[in-house]
Amino acid sequence: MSNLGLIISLLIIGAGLLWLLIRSLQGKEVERRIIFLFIGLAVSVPLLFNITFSEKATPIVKALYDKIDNLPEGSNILLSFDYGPTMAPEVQPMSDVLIRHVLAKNHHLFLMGLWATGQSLGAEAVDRIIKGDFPEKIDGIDFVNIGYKAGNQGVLNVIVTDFRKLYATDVGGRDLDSLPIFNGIKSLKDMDLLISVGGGFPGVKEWVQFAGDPGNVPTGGGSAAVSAPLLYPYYPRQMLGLMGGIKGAAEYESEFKRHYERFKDMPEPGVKMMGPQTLAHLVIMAFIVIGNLSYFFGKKGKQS
Amino acid sequence: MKRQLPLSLVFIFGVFMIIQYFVPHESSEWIFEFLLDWIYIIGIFALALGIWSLIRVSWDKIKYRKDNWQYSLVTLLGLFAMIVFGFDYLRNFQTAEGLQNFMFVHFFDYIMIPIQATMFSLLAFFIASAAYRAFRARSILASLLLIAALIVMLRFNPYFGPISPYLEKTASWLLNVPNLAAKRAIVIGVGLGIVATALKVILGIERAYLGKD
Amino acid sequence: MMHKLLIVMCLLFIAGAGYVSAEEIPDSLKPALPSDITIYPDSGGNVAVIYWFPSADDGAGKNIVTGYALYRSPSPKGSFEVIDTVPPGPNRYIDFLPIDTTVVDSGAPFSPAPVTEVTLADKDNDHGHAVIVKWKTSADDIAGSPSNRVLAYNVFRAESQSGPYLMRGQSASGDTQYDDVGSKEREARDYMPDYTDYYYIIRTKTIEYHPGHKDYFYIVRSITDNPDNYRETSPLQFDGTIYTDSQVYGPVQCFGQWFNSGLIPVLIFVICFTAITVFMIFRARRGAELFVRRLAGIEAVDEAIGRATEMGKPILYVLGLGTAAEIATIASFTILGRVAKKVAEYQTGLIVPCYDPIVMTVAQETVKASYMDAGRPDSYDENMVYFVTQSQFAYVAAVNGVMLRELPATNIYMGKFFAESLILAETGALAGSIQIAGTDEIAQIPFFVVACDYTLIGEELYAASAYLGREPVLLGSLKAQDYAKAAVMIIAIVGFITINLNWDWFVNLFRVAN
Amino acid sequence: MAVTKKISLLILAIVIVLFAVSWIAKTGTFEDTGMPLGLSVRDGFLVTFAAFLTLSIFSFLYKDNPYYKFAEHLFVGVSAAYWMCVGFWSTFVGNFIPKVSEGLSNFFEVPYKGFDVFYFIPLILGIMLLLRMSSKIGWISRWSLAFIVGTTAGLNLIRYMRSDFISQVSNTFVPLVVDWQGFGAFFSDLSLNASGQLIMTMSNWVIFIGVFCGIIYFFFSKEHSGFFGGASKVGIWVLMVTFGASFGYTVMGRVSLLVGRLTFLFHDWLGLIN
Repeated sequence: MSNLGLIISLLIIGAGLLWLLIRSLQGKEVERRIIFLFIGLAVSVPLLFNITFSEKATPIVKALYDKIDNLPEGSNILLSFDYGPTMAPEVQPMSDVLIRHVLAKNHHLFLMGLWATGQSLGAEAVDRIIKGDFPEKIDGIDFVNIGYKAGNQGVLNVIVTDFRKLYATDVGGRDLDSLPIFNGIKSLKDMDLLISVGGGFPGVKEWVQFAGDPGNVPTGGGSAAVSAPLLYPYYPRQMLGLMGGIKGAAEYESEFKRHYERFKDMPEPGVKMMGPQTLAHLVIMAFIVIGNLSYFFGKKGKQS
Repeated sequence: MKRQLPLSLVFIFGVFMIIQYFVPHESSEWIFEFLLDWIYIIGIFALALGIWSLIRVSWDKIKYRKDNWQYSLVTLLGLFAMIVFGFDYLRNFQTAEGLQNFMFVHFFDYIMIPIQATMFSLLAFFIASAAYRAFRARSILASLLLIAALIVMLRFNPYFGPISPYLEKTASWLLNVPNLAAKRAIVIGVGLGIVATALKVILGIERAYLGKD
Repeated sequence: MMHKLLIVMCLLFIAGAGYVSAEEIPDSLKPALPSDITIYPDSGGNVAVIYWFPSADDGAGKNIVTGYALYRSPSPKGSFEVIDTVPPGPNRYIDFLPIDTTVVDSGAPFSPAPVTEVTLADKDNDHGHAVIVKWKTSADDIAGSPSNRVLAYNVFRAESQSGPYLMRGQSASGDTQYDDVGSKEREARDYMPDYTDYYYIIRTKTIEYHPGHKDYFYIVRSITDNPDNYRETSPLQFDGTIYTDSQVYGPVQCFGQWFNSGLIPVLIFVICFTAITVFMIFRARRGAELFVRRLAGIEAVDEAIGRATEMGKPILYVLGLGTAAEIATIASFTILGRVAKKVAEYQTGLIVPCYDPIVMTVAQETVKASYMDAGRPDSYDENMVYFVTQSQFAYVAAVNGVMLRELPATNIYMGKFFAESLILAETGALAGSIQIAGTDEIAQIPFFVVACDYTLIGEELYAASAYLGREPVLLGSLKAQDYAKAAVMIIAIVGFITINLNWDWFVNLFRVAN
Repeated sequence: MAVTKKISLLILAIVIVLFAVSWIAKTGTFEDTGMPLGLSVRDGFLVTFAAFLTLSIFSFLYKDNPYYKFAEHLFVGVSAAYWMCVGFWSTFVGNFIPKVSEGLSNFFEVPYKGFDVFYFIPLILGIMLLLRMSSKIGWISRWSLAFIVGTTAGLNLIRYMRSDFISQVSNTFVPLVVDWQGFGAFFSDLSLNASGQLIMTMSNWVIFIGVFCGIIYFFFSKEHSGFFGGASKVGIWVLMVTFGASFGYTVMGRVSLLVGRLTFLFHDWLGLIN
């Protein structure tokens, strides 16, 4: 039903644009209200019909996805929440999909934060995602949240050699040694993958410089769009992969959904935001083309 | 009195503000903070003047039954209702709790916020119509504008963006390099223009803002 | 009929919404938390010392904090019990931990070397109330090494050699300096009076724990007169970190300076620029011929006023969102004066909706003066220049309304503009008006360039006022601006050569210290 | 004329009916969540009214109409009063009263901070400003204006001299050859990577020439001809490329604003999407 509505709407938009194109080939200008109408449609149709343009993961995102997917079951993956509430709308979708992916592959998930706000964001993610989608996963066996320690990259300097020098317990106050998940885990070097999601200082860059490089552990991340360009130079040699901005999150979400039948109904805030963006963008560019056509053909028409 | 005194006031305060910048000592800071505080307080009186102007213009419209005078009633109604709530007429006129008044908050949340956000979102429509109208290869300048805009838009389009890594590189180069150069040239010019105009104001050369008599 | 119904709807809203108030305490009325809470072990880990800075509402701000309550629990999710309440002010609390007989202190703990060679000095070029503390790092602090056991340095200060020492702040391992900046406000708890002796201790904090330490968790709560009105921290871990204190250093005093030597380059520029400007103005007064190139945007203004007269439609002049103090707005006043004079001469209409009440006042003066200059004081109407509202988008909504209802022949936007620039310019284009814009707000220039017929880019806005006036003094200052730009280009070329030759001294001339 | 009036009355009737339907429906939805009737009625109204105002503003895109006029005028009145109340309580009561009068401080329940005679100066200047309402002695208000303009002109002069001028000039000093290690190294590492030597060096050249030509474009006392004309032409080209790029870059963010607004309509009001 909703697919039918979607197809009809898209047909209307497409046919409308085509009609405008033909008109502009005859040198006629498009009225402003028609442009407004198209923008309104381009934004509301994807919202109403929940259009998810299946995003194709760019190599930099795919690299991160593949790494998590290809690691043998039961690998140790650490996810650091290096952001605060203001940045959350942009990067939270990344943490969400990463947590799902890691747990769906039955890896061990270690959560922490280099930002003080990261601890509660981590706890909130545990409540929302793990308790919701993975009720069978047990805190301390399949996943653990060790929380935040002050010291920025200084923390990394320490835990790259020994977790227990800084972390005695997890956020629940349980001794690390009493947690099965920490069996045989001494330092970051025992992790199979480090992921930092953030967008400021300290963030992905510090993880690469102070943990990934010295510990020789693959490191990946997710970052707000504004700071992503500063991280690209680290890819692919020092940084395995990166999700840049909401677009990166959307790509990852699509890639994940494509392979995991079970999660085809999971919320995908990244993809959802991209639908209207994509269509509106296309429509605006179509109008620029139409505008140029009507300019050139209009002129010719007058001359002849 | 009408013109010389204001001009000398401008000169004295202007020169003082320049000098105090170089004096980090507390006493200079103290006067500096005083002056800034005063400007805010005077601003409140000015706001009263503004509200008075709004009321008068609306009232004139109603009185002389100008076009759309009925809507001026809506303005006045909104204005007075909000003032009454802001001063919390029923309970505690004397404390700032007016700002937490239930109706004051709800007028803010359900009238101001929706309209404000909607006005802002009109930009999505206008940016499209402006692009349609203006991005045409009429001249070299217009073509440059068009091409740069298209490259950057393509880069940020989820579909076309990933087509080629060179598109991404070109777009970020455009945003980083020529952008930096142009902004710097503008900023240097604007900085100079501001300094020169401020100097003219302090020296009493630019005085249109004082009116005439 | 329809209008009345609309008004009724508005009334309905007010009446229908009811009058209910919430009883719980809003967040804005709650006291702020104390800051920089740190917990240290003492006596081999048997004592916890808790330091904190007072809450922003303690003796300042809302001034409602009547003290602090301390809670302790062996686990962060366990039941926290009050251990004590303490009066307001900067504080330190010593908590004797319950003796746990199962824990045996096993052997002498590692203790890091203390910091040495501590120097204390007043902070230069400031208003006083600050001391710079420098030290040589602990011998155990191997910066950059993963096996570094030193985590941070904590700086403590006291007003007498014997204490009490209060913690001022923290520097990371490897750091050798801490700027101890206090408040100059006498009422502030953080007040750091000038000309007072201060003594310092620097504590080297490690990542090691006392052997056999036991974790405890603390909650610190800001309390007020109202038992329901408080705010508390999340559980804070006390983990028995090992540290070493340096010896006591001092005394040192802080004081303010009368001249900021770091700003000498700025002073030189100000003097030079003023001299050039004054010189050029004098030359212009003596009748030197000064050429100014044409500015399309400004020449369009005259044309547009003529067009408006022909069409019998008014001119809309928008001064932007700047305050009267903004220089862009002041430049805009000069242009408005010129436009108003023409308008008065041609007997065209003029509409000036204002965002800022002081801007409205000044604009009224300016327009009135222009009408007098044009010899038509009787045509001036106070209601031509009016205040709308100080809310960005409400102002935009109103100006949009004016554009579509009055259909002005020309819209002129000069001054400071923000996100509304494109909304205004597109609505103006919709109404078919000729549009001339000018702003120094860089982010908005692209939108005006795209949507308006003429745009004054950045500095052109400032040049426009001189250009329009054609007074020699104003043109003189324009010439001075050009000389300054020429100087910039020469400096840039020299700077450019020197930086490529690695002569840093020239570049450093332009580095302005704080 | 009569026809258009009939049509607009018809539209009004439809709007009122839809408004009522939405109010009732929304009330029902809220009640389903377990809210008491009174509160449901109120919140149903509020959400409906917010949606009505949102649509009224959007209707402006078609053309000016009574609904837009209503929303616009209501918004102007409410927001003007809002800022006045905030200004009164935060600046006048919060900042001014505690420093001039103990009696008034007690009346407004703000802590009295001790009498400060200097705060009578802004009071006097403020009253002078209010004298504008009189046409006879309105000129006195210029004194207050002179104070404000003088103070801020001095402040701006120095601030812009430093931040916009001196620091921007010094930022233009960039090395024209980045990390030069001889031709061999240059050609062997040649790449189009943004961090490659060729691109870095080229970028520095573009920045330098761009700033240079941009400044020449802003020369006013020289005819744009000859070398000057050429350079200023390059300057305006660089400016235009920048404006285009900035415009293109903004499009994305603006679309998401509209997404936010439509989400309010579809989700919070109509409940069409979750």
